[in-house]
Formats: sequence, C-alpha cells, structure tokens
Amino acid sequence: MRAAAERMVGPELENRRAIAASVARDIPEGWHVNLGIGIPTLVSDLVPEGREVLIQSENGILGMGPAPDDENADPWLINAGKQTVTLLKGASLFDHATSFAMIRGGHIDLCVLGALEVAENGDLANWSTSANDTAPAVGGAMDLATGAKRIWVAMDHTTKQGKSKLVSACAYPLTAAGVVKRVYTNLGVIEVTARGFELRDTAPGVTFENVQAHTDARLYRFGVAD
Amino acid sequence: MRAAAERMVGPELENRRAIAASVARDIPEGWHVNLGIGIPTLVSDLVPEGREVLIQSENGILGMGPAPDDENADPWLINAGKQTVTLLKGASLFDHATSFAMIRGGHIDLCVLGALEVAENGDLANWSTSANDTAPAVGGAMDLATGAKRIWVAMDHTTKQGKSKLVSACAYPLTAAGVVKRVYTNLGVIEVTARGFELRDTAPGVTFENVQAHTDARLYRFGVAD
Amino acid sequence: MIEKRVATAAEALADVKNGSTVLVGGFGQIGHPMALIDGLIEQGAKDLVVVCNNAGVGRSGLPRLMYLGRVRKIVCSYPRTAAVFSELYAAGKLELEIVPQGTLVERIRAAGAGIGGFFTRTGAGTLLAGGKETREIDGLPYVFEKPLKGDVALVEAWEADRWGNLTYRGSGANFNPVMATGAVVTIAQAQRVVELGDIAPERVTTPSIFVNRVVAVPYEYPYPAIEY
Amino acid sequence: MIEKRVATAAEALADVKNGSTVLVGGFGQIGHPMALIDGLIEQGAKDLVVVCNNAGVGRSGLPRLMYLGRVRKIVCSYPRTAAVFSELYAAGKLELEIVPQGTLVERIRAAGAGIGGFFTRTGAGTLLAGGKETREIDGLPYVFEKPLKGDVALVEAWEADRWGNLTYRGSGANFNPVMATGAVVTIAQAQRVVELGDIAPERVTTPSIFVNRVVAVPYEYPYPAIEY
Repeated sequence: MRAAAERMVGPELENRRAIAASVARDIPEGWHVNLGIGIPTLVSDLVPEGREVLIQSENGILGMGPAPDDENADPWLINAGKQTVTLLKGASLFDHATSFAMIRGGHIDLCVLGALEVAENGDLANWSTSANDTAPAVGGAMDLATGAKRIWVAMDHTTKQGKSKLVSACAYPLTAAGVVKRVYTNLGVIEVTARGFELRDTAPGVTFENVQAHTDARLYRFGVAD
Repeated sequence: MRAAAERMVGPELENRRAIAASVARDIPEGWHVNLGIGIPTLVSDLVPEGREVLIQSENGILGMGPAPDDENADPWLINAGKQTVTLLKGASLFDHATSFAMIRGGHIDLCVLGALEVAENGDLANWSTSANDTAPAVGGAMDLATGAKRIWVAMDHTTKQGKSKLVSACAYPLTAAGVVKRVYTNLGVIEVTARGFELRDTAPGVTFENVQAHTDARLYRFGVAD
Repeated sequence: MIEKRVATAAEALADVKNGSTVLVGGFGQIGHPMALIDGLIEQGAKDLVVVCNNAGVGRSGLPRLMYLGRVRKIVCSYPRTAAVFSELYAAGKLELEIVPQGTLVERIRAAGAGIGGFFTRTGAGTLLAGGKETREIDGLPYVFEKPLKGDVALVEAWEADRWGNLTYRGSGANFNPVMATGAVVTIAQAQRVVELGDIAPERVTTPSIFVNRVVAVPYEYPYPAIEY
Repeated sequence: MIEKRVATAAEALADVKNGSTVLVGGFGQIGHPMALIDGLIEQGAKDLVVVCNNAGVGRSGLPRLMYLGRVRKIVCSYPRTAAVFSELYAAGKLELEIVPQGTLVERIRAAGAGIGGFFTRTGAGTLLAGGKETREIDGLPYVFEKPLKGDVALVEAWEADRWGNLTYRGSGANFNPVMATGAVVTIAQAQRVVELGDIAPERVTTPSIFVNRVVAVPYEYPYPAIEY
C-alpha cells in the first residue's frame, strides 16, 4: 500500500516533494515530530541523511523509519495514514492514551499539518469545510494543533481554483486558534508573527510580489520593519 | 524481611491469623483483592488451597503468590507493605497510574482494610487519629476505601484499652463515608446494613451479648427482624 | 480455576442487550476485532451506540452493522472512512458524536479509571466545544469532558491467557488497552491463546483484571489493507 | 546523533535551580533514585519542593536533604516513613501537602498529559477535600484536583539507551513512568545502559520522548530493605 501522495506522478508530486523537503531541512536533530496526512507525510523520507529526528504517529509509534518494500512490510505496523511503516532502532510502541499524553502534554516538538486555511493571527482550519458538514471527521487534528510545541503548515499556496489559503481570517471552522508558527507552500516559506505573515523565503523564480498576489492578507518582508 | 504481624508470637498472632482465615474463607474464586497492612496482609497466605484469588498491590502488582523464603526473595519485588513477595503464573506488573485506575475505577472486587473505627452507617476511619495529626500519612487508604467494589474491615474488636472500634459515629477523621460492608473481628463477623451492625457469626465461645457488650452501637441479629 | 476462555464469539456475545454502548478497538484495520463484530451482527442486538475511532471500511464489519440499521449512534473521531456511514448520516438515519481522537481515548480512560471528568485544551474555541462547560486555567481556555463508559468493550489482542492477560502486536494496541478498562464487560479476540505464565509479568499490556472473556481467533494476516 | 547519556549525576543535575519542584520516583526503596538524590545533596539547590510517595527512610537520601534544610515543602501520600520528616514537620520547619496516593499519581499524570484538572471521588467528604472545589456527578460527590508539574523529575530505571528509552524491574516502575512525563526536565538513573535497539519497541515502558538525561548507576542490589 502506498500513500496517495506517492501515487501521484510528475510535476504535482515534485511540487509537493519540494515543499516537504524544505520542511525536512529545517527540522533540527533530536526533535520529536508528528506528520499529518498529505504533504507532511512526505517529510519523513526527506530528513537529511544522518540527522536523528524521531517521527511520532498518533496510533502509538515513536521512531518510524523509511517506508518498507512491499515484500518486507509488517502488516501489523501502520501509521496514522494507514500505510505500513518501519521502525528505527530505539523506536517504541504504546497505546493511544500514552500517545495523546505525548501530544496534548506538549512533548511533541513539532507537528506539520496540511490546512484548508491559515489566518494571519495563526488560526488554523483543516478539519471541516462547513459547520453543516455532511460527514465531519476530525481525527487527531485538534489534539495535535493544540498540544504540540509548535505547528508548521505544509500546503499548496492556493486551492485548485486559485483561491489563497493564507487569509486575513478563517472562513472555515477552526481546528485551533492562534497556533500556526510557519507555513511552507509551493511559493515560499511564511513566518506567522505578531504582525502577521512575513515572507522568509521564496521558491526559485518567485518574487515577493508574486506571493503577495496569491495571498489574501498583507504580506511583510521577513525581519524588515514596516 | 517478614511482616510485623509475622514477627508476633503466641496468642496475639493466633488471634490475628484466625480473623484473617475467616476473611480468606469468604473470598470467592476469581475475585481481585487488595489487602491493607496488618491483619489483612495475613489473608493472602490463608486462601484455601486450589482457589484462584488474585491479590493486587497498589505499587503495581496483580497476582501475588506466597511469601518467599529469604533466600529466594527478589529484592526488586515488594508489596505495599514493603515486604518481598512472589508472583503467581499469570501475574502482571504495571505502574502506579494503571494500579490506581484499577482501584479508583471499581475493578477491585474487594479491599480488606484495618481500621481505627467503623461506624454503623459504614463510615471508615483508618488514616489519622486527629485533625491536628503531628505526622499525617494517608497512603492509598482513601483511594481504596472509595474505589473498591466492596470494603471489608479486619481488626480487633476493641483497642488495647478496651474501647470499642465499632461505633455509632466515627470520632476520628474519615477515610471514606458509608463504604464498609462487613467487619471481621476477634469476636465475630458483623454485616453493615441499612439498619446498622448485624452480627452474622461469632467466634467460638462468644455470645451475641458478649459482642454487644464490646460494641459502642446497637447490634442486631443477622437477618432477624427487629 | 478461573477460566475466561469461551469457545465461540457467539457464546462471548450472548448477553449483549439492545441499547448497549459498545466500545470497539482498533485504528484502521489493525487491532480491530472483526470476528467479534461479525459475532455481534449475528447476535442481533440493536439500537446500539458504537464507540470506535473509525467507522470501519468497506461493507463488512461496522459498516455492515450500520447498514443493517442496528446502530443508533456512532461516537468517533474519524467516521469518514466508510461510505455506509456517510450515506446513513446524510439520510438522518444515524446519530453522530464527533470527538477529537485524544479526547475520545481520554474520556474512555476516565470511565475506566474512576475519573468524573477532566479539562482539556483540545477543541477550545471550536465547534466541538459547543454546549460544553469551559474554564480558563492559567490563562488558557479549557473544555470540560465527561467519562465515556461502555456496557461492552470488544478488543483485539495478539496473545491472551485463561485469566485474560493480553499483549498486542505492532500498532495493534491503539485504543484496545484503554477500552478494555472502560466497559462493564470486556471481550477479547486473540490471535494466540497461550498457557498461564507464557506471558511474562512485565510483558502484559492489559492486566487480566480488565478482561472478562477471551475468544481465540487465529489468522495469519490482518484484514486486507484498504485505501481510503 | 542524539546523546542523552551524561557521565555523572553531578553533570545531570548541574542546572537544578533553587525553588525547583522535584518529582522523585520510587515506592519504598524500589525504583527510588538514590544516586540522583545524593547528587542533588551535593549540588546545593535549596528551597525545594519535593514530590515523592514517601519521605525516604533512615538518614540518607531524602531524609538527609530535609535534614540539611534544603526542602521547603514535601508533597506525598505517606511521609511518616522517615523520623527526620516527623521531627522537622512537628517543629514547623517543613511544609507538608498530603495527597492520597492515587490522586498524587493522577495529578502528575495530568501535568504530563496536558489535562487541566480532574474530578475524583477519592477524599470527598474528608479533611483532605478541605478548601477544594467539589461537585456532584451522577449523584456522587467528587473533588477537583489540579495538575502537579515538576521542574525536574528524578527517576530510576532498570535499562536505558542513549535516546532515553527506559524499562523497569519488578515493582520498580511505580511512580517512575508517570513522573518521567510530568516534569520539564527528566533525569533517569539506570542500572544498565544498553545499545540503541537492545530494548525491543514493545518492551519500552517509558518512551524516549519523556527523558532528557541518562546516568548509568549500576549496583547489584537495591538499597537495604528497612522495616517501618
């Protein structure tokens, strides 16, 4: 079984892989990291060689390794995205109560999540598109968004319809208020600070003005006074 | 290391052992039982041969066996009274959080405790002799008294000064209100029912009147209407 | 002699009543007691409240129980895994209580551990806090959550013995150890039923006190992985 | 490379500050981190709040720390184990917060698990509920208890690896796994420091995420059993 992201081909996968690689480069050694479904899942395999980062899965795993070959996969060992995984030496297995004690108790250094919207005050919407959702599902999103020490979002900058996912205020129901610290998109890396979105880095060939044009909120230059 | 009770000799130990044996006879197969310090600790070795009763210790043991020889004792394995113990086949070891989940969650069928006083409404006082105790200590007494499915008390009927420990109302600070279901003493077995103390059984040579004379509350004959 | 082993799922489930709250272990297909769910389908109890992280996948197991109209309400964090759920829910034929995953397991733990309720930051300021008591603690908003107790828990284990000690394999623990503590009657289906003492005391994950009945259900492979 | 092993207790404890709340594992003499307590005595931090089920035994370890006047307050269920405690408490030189044993471990768990507080029946209607919020839930009285967080936790383990995974021996787990979760910095003394991977994933009792520093303290026998 392969993740949805891995079944993609060509530019779409490459685009997502580039976002994930950018996240992976920024994770220091020794951090405990939970990865949401979608682009965040790709981060796991892109952590630079030799750097020890402990990936946690909310269904009771700490210390996941690279994805297994189909032949060597242990069918009893799956991650939160229901893909089979491997364990590093030093990994541990535990139950949901312990797993969410880690998450809610502030022991996870970083959670990387996908999002529907991120607001300039750090509000995150990633679980529901309507208060009258026809089939709502929250999973561990709220626990992770509230409990982890820091939240980074990894997502496309805009919807397929071209609408900005970085907004001045979330229209969708919130997952958690004021939690997002940084956003990685196909256009760049945006810090969420006291004054709002600050563009820290841009993808190759992308300008500040390009990013602003695709962002539904004011964009500041990172570290540059207004 | 031997328990304090086992270091006693002669009539005192025999008296306490008789109370404990009486308790042990009444424990059905399959019950999960926590035993307090003192007379209750003696119950463990007196369960009739072949009857499977699982003794729990609040420091993380379920399924304790007979006391070890000094030579075969595992010094890392102690019970709540800090004596070394053995494990039966099928025993389990766990931490304090799990242990008190068992206790507080109502999973323990029976807890046998010592007491300073038991009141006719089932109130239990067994942790402190004064609201201004010079060195108070509660241990797990309140958790056990409140959490176990049923509480039996095993104690001498009177203090060394001859004062009844079965009373109409507790003078000492409560451990828990209305929890005691049955009391085993050197004089007999007393059920605590809606109307108060009912004498169910007497020790050899002891009469109803003897027990009433040593009880600071009205005594009823078990199952006999007033 | 204590003997919690029973011969069949049917025997283990015989006394499940209409209207019961049934805790069902598993995360995805792993640690999910399919044989007991099949047994519950056979058994016939209806008007059930099912508590499970997911709503099952495909058409067998929980989706079939729902499809047969036997489930009044489902309590879970991520029901969207089953098309049957979405159809019944959209048609107003199934009640849903959506609970964040960590709050779900903590509410069941509270029931099992004698906790009358607790405050969590999870969900504060969101739709899922609607109607709930809130409180500011050390300057941060918290939501009050109540214990969630089962009449029956159905769990899947790797090994079990006749007292009911359980171990789990891989990511198979997930909700099972907590659900085993949170119901009046806990029934375990186990891949391997072993002799008393074969599970070393420090290897026991669910101590026997939490388990009432054990059914041997050996199979060589978890239920087929299904993508969704 | 992640390396949590440090050479000495002194190094592990160097940054403990005056006024710290120190969680200390152990039940009786088992799982009680004597080498780390000795290290704390050497280190010199004072005005400490010590959280431990017992107050130690005899004159070494916690009793010595108290005797030296370094402990402002002790939080425990059964302090009466140490004569030094009783003397200092009677003389008004030591504050005491007495907490039922199950409430003590649950309050520390709450701190470690992000729970803002919880209701328990333990202690309702007793002196120990004095001044606390109470609430009737399903017709029974409950007491509100708050999380108890440590600045430092000192735990004793049987095995540890360089990531900080821990196992325990016999009844040596007791408060240690929960205390390891409930402090800003957790320091473990371990009988055996093993290679990464020597502790199989399902044998890990305290996952490495909860441990910051590991000190090897091999000895062949627990501290002498003392009767009290």
